[in-house]
Amino acid sequence: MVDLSVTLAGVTLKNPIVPASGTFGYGREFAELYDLDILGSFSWKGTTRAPRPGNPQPRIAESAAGMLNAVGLQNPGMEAVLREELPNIAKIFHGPVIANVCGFSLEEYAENCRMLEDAEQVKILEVNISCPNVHAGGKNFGSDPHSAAAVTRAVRTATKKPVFLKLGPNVTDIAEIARACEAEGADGLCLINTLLGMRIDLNTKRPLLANRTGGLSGPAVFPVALRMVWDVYEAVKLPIIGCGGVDSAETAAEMMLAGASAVEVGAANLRDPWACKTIIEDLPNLCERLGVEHISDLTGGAHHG
Amino acid sequence: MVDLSVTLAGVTLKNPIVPASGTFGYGREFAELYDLDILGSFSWKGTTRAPRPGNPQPRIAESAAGMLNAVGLQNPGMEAVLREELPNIAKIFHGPVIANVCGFSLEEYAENCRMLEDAEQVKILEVNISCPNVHAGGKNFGSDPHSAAAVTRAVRTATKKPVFLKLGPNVTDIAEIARACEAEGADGLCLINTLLGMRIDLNTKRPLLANRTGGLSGPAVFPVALRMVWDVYEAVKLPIIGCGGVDSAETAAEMMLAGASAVEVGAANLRDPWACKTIIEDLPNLCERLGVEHISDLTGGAHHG
Amino acid sequence: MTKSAFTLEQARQLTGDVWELTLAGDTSAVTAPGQFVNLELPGKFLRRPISVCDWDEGRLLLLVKEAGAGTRQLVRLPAGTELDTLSGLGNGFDLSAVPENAVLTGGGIGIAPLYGLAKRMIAAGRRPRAVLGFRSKADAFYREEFAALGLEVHIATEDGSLGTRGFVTDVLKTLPEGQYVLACGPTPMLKAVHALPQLSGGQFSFEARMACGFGACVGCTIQTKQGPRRVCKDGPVFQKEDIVW
Amino acid sequence: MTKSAFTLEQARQLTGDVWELTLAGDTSAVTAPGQFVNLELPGKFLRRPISVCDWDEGRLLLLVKEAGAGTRQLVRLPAGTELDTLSGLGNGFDLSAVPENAVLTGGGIGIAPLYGLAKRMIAAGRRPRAVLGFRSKADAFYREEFAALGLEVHIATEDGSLGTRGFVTDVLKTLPEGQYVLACGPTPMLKAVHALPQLSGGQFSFEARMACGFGACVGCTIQTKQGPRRVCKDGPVFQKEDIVW
Ligand SMILES: Cc1cc2nc3c(=O)[nH]c(=O)nc-3n(C[C@H](O)[C@H](O)[C@H](O)COP(=O)(O)OP(=O)(O)OC[C@H]3O[C@@H](n4cnc5c(N)ncnc54)[C@H](O)[C@@H]3O)c2cc1C
Ligand SMILES: Cc1cc2nc3c(=O)[nH]c(=O)nc-3n(C[C@H](O)[C@H](O)[C@H](O)COP(=O)(O)OP(=O)(O)OC[C@H]3O[C@@H](n4cnc5c(N)ncnc54)[C@H](O)[C@@H]3O)c2cc1C
Ligand SMILES: Cc1cc2nc3c(=O)[nH]c(=O)nc-3n(C[C@H](O)[C@H](O)[C@H](O)COP(=O)(O)O)c2cc1C
Ligand SMILES: Cc1cc2nc3c(=O)[nH]c(=O)nc-3n(C[C@H](O)[C@H](O)[C@H](O)COP(=O)(O)O)c2cc1C
Ligand code: FES
Ligand code: FES
Repeated sequence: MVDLSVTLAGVTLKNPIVPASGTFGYGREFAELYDLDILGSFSWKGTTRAPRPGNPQPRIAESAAGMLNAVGLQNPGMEAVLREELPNIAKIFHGPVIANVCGFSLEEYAENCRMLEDAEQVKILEVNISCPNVHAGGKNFGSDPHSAAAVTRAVRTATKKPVFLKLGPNVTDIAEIARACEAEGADGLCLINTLLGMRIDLNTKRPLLANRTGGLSGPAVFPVALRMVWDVYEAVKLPIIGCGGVDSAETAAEMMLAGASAVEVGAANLRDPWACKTIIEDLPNLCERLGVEHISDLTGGAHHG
Repeated sequence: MVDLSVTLAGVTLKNPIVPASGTFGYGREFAELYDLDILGSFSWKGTTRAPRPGNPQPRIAESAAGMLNAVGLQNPGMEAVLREELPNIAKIFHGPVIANVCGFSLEEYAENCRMLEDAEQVKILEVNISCPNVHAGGKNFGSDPHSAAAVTRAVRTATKKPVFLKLGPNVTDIAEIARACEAEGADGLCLINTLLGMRIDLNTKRPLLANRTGGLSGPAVFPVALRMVWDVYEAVKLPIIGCGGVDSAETAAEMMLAGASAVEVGAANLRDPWACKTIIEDLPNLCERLGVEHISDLTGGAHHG
Repeated sequence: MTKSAFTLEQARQLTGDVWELTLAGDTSAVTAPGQFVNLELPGKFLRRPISVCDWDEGRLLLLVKEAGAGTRQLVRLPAGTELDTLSGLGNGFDLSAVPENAVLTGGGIGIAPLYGLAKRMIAAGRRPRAVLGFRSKADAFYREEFAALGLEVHIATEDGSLGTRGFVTDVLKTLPEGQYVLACGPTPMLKAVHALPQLSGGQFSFEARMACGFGACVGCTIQTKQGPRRVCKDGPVFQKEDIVW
Repeated sequence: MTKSAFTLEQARQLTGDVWELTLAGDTSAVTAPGQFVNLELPGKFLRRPISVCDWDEGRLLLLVKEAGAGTRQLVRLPAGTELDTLSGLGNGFDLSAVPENAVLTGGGIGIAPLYGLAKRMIAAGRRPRAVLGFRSKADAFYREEFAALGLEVHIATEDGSLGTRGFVTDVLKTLPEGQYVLACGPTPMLKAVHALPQLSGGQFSFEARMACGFGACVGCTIQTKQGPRRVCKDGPVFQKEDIVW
């Protein structure tokens, strides 16, 4: 029997597989498909203080081995999530929940975290400072170490729950940003968010997405995500949730070997709604092949040996 | 009859399709396969002052819709290229050649450019400041605006030929770097080089590439390249050679609509040695479908309308 | 929703760019006309949403227009190809409150779901009429199939090569007030139909670029009077009253 | 080099993970044993290099070991599948200066090119011997095929379940000095064989991860006494004297 459990900043997940924010809603759609209790956790849709309608259509484009989304953080707002989603989550999932939290100001980030303080089931706050699809006056908070540090500081004092900063790949030096978050007391990091990309519609000769740019995700980005997880693992002591292009037990294992303690699966859920279930079912055999009894032994394994 | 010709900083190419540096050697292998004179130009393998053996094996890894290379600028050195490759190129290709020039210091860049001054057939110097596979004491020159500007200045004074700086995608703000090059007198820009990525070998549990990281290219990176070409087109007035993931006449057209005056094709040549020929053959029909008589009218077309 | 393999039995070309595909497989998840399936294609990351044109216990009928690389590939797959399919997606047309003689209004490939809809309405003893729009006579398809169901069919073509010259709205405009439409077609058509003074009510089937097709990603959301709604999960069919353009 | 479609005629399983594939197509570019083909696989970006085991005017014989996702897929493709193929890649074994009784030395899947090599040497009236290494008896393949060519075959298995216990080097070590080997197999085997005092000379076929397979990318370069050399274009076969480990 392989032990699939992993621990992230004191929170134990029964296995490392976590559906990524924005690809799993608040769990409702997937609860109709399989028993969510097989999951290590899930990261809910990025939630802001106020409801957001998101970007105009079209919001989705395809690319080779990947997709672009420009959803623009559509969500019902924190109050509606507390009122309507949290009680429903308690019914469909009984493990620890990761709350993906977004904001357009330091105050909003902090307030959103405070509002979740009494939400028992929320065990980790995943603070998204890297959404490429909202133009909050230029760059997002995750694109330089100072603003990343500022958000970390703001949320760190607002909550007692473990805080994981979610970093994006559209930066020159992700390790520098990771160190800035660590210095301000982050409990962990999640990476990567989507790569900024675009497509042009040859029929209209205009950008295909109404938002012009969108976030690239899916297997296409896996090597980039893996490299960033490696770099950040070398740079900080914090637990890392690896994310980006994972679509199989094998790619999940690569992520862990690069330094991830748990692995988020995003776009793969959209192509195959049962993707996380399949990955989880494949993990024990893969661990045997890799000769590990505790999957957590994979974490960072490629750095030494 | 569609007019496929394009002009880049005063240099006219019979069509916009240019095999990208590092995927076409110095033309020898492809000259055995088809008449190179169908090409707009070609960009030869990145050449340094001294010969370089390149990185240890393995240097190649695969990923979804793409590949990683860690060749590490293997090349015979500028003297051997002048002595052995240039005369051969004159036999197999009769159009303008783009010389991809690399260096590990400002002096080396300048000297390499000077050495090419008398090479009649070399019409454009493509100064590669973004190779992710050589660890010349940390970051490469292309990763911040100041060092990019410094290289531009150094080569600008060393040659009378048009100088195109080749920029990489592993940066927070490529437009800023483009502006720095423009300010120092660059005649054009080529983008993008490869995305820094890696893979781990599950059998050895170690990084697959001996160099650990490699450069990701191929269709997987196309949306990222397209977005960067768009951003740089908005930021500077210089002609842009668009590169990254192009594998068809359609994707070449998207590149031009985003702002490229010509289009480099890289990894696609490795998968299909006749890729550039096929793309060139498909362009006239595509132009008709798009309603353009001069393909150069596509350049930047998606920015207005 | 189910996920299962459907086997391509036959692909029949109907016009220059429209094909009829017959797929065999488990159709149990299809419960209403207007629902769709989401087909995985070799080498494509996203699935392709296609309306169910008609179905029985073991077969799906799809009408597919070549619109790009994926549909071009789909209609040319060899018979016997297995297609990984999400089936029974979306809410179809709601027939509970539809008047006796509703007007099925379709433009181009949008007529696909109206065929199965007409068949079921007629089987239930209702008397729908149909107004179908095409670019030209050469682009028209499924005329005999609709006629064979025994309902009144009006055709409009943009160039007048068949039926009324103009758009479906040019036919609908000639009808008295108080019409109820069940519409599917390109957005400009839906919008023009929606704006007709003749309409007392109706249901409109929308298209949107989709990532998942089952409600998870909110990629397909449109704004409605009820707030943001997912075309794939809350639609693709929306009530006239709820639609915002 | 040519690029053309080869049709998979048959895939025959030889051991738990080794298969023999027969492909039909234009083999005109294959001119020497030890050359290889580069196969495009559905959904994979890079082609897969596979040695030509044997060939005639219209057919290629390949031996393929399941080593990962691509080869797993390849050996299970249905008969009739067309494979886009770059054929006639690399320089094979150079038979001009090979002594009469050279020792063909192969480890595991590395024996593939040695079969066609043996066949041609024998047809040319030479008398090669073969030393073939496998992990165990269950992993051994092509014993009858080699035997049927009428040459002396020594087998070594790591567990001793067939032939000599140990590696091919354990067999070669028992030979007198002055041997000339034609070798193909995993790098550690090549290295061990290369180091044997028995060797007067030899040719060694190398493997490397390849992007193009035809010399364009220098992805497969190894360092030799002649300087950097591309395994795909300047090899895969290298002369003993030139090899640097
Ligand atoms: C609910 C629904 C029902 C549909 N029913 C049918 C039908 O019965 N018959 C039919 O022929 N077509 C139908 N379509 C449209 C069909 O999905 C697209 O034509 C098809 O996805 C285009 O794919 P492609 O690869 O050929 O084009 P590409 O342009 O290469 O596709 C690129 C991406 O854009 C998406 N896309 C492109 N055009 C559309 C579009 N019009 N709508 C949605 N996504 C698009 C593709 O799915 C893909 O993700 C329907 C669409 C929806 C949303
Ligand atoms: C000149 C040459 C001749 C060969 N001849 C044969 C043969 O006759 N029979 C046979 O079974 N195998 C042969 N191989 C090895 C074969 O190419 C690999 O086993 C195969 O590419 C693995 O692909 P995969 O998708 O199964 O593995 P994966 O590990 O999923 O492949 C991932 C990537 O790594 C490459 N790769 C992985 N292992 C190797 C390897 N050992 N050598 C080269 N590239 C590798 C793949 O080509 C692909 O690009 C040969 C290799 C070379 C270079
Ligand atoms: C449709 C969609 C919506 C997303 N929304 C969010 C979000 O709200 N918050 C967030 O932090 N990340 C969001 N992401 C990013 C994913 O969580 C993940 O970081 C990214 O997609 C890379 O993983 P993947 O390649 O497995 O998809 C979204 C991704 C997709 C595809
Ligand atoms: C094997 C290989 C070698 C490369 N060598 C160079 C090089 O020497 N100089 C350079 O500027 N770019 C080099 N590149 C980058 C390409 O020129 C190109 O910028 C990149 O691959 C993106 O284009 P693509 O996606 O079409 O391959 C190399 C790429 C590959 C795949
Ligand atoms: S396509 Fe994902 S919610 Fe509709
Ligand atoms: S694989 Fe490209 S040169 Fe050998």
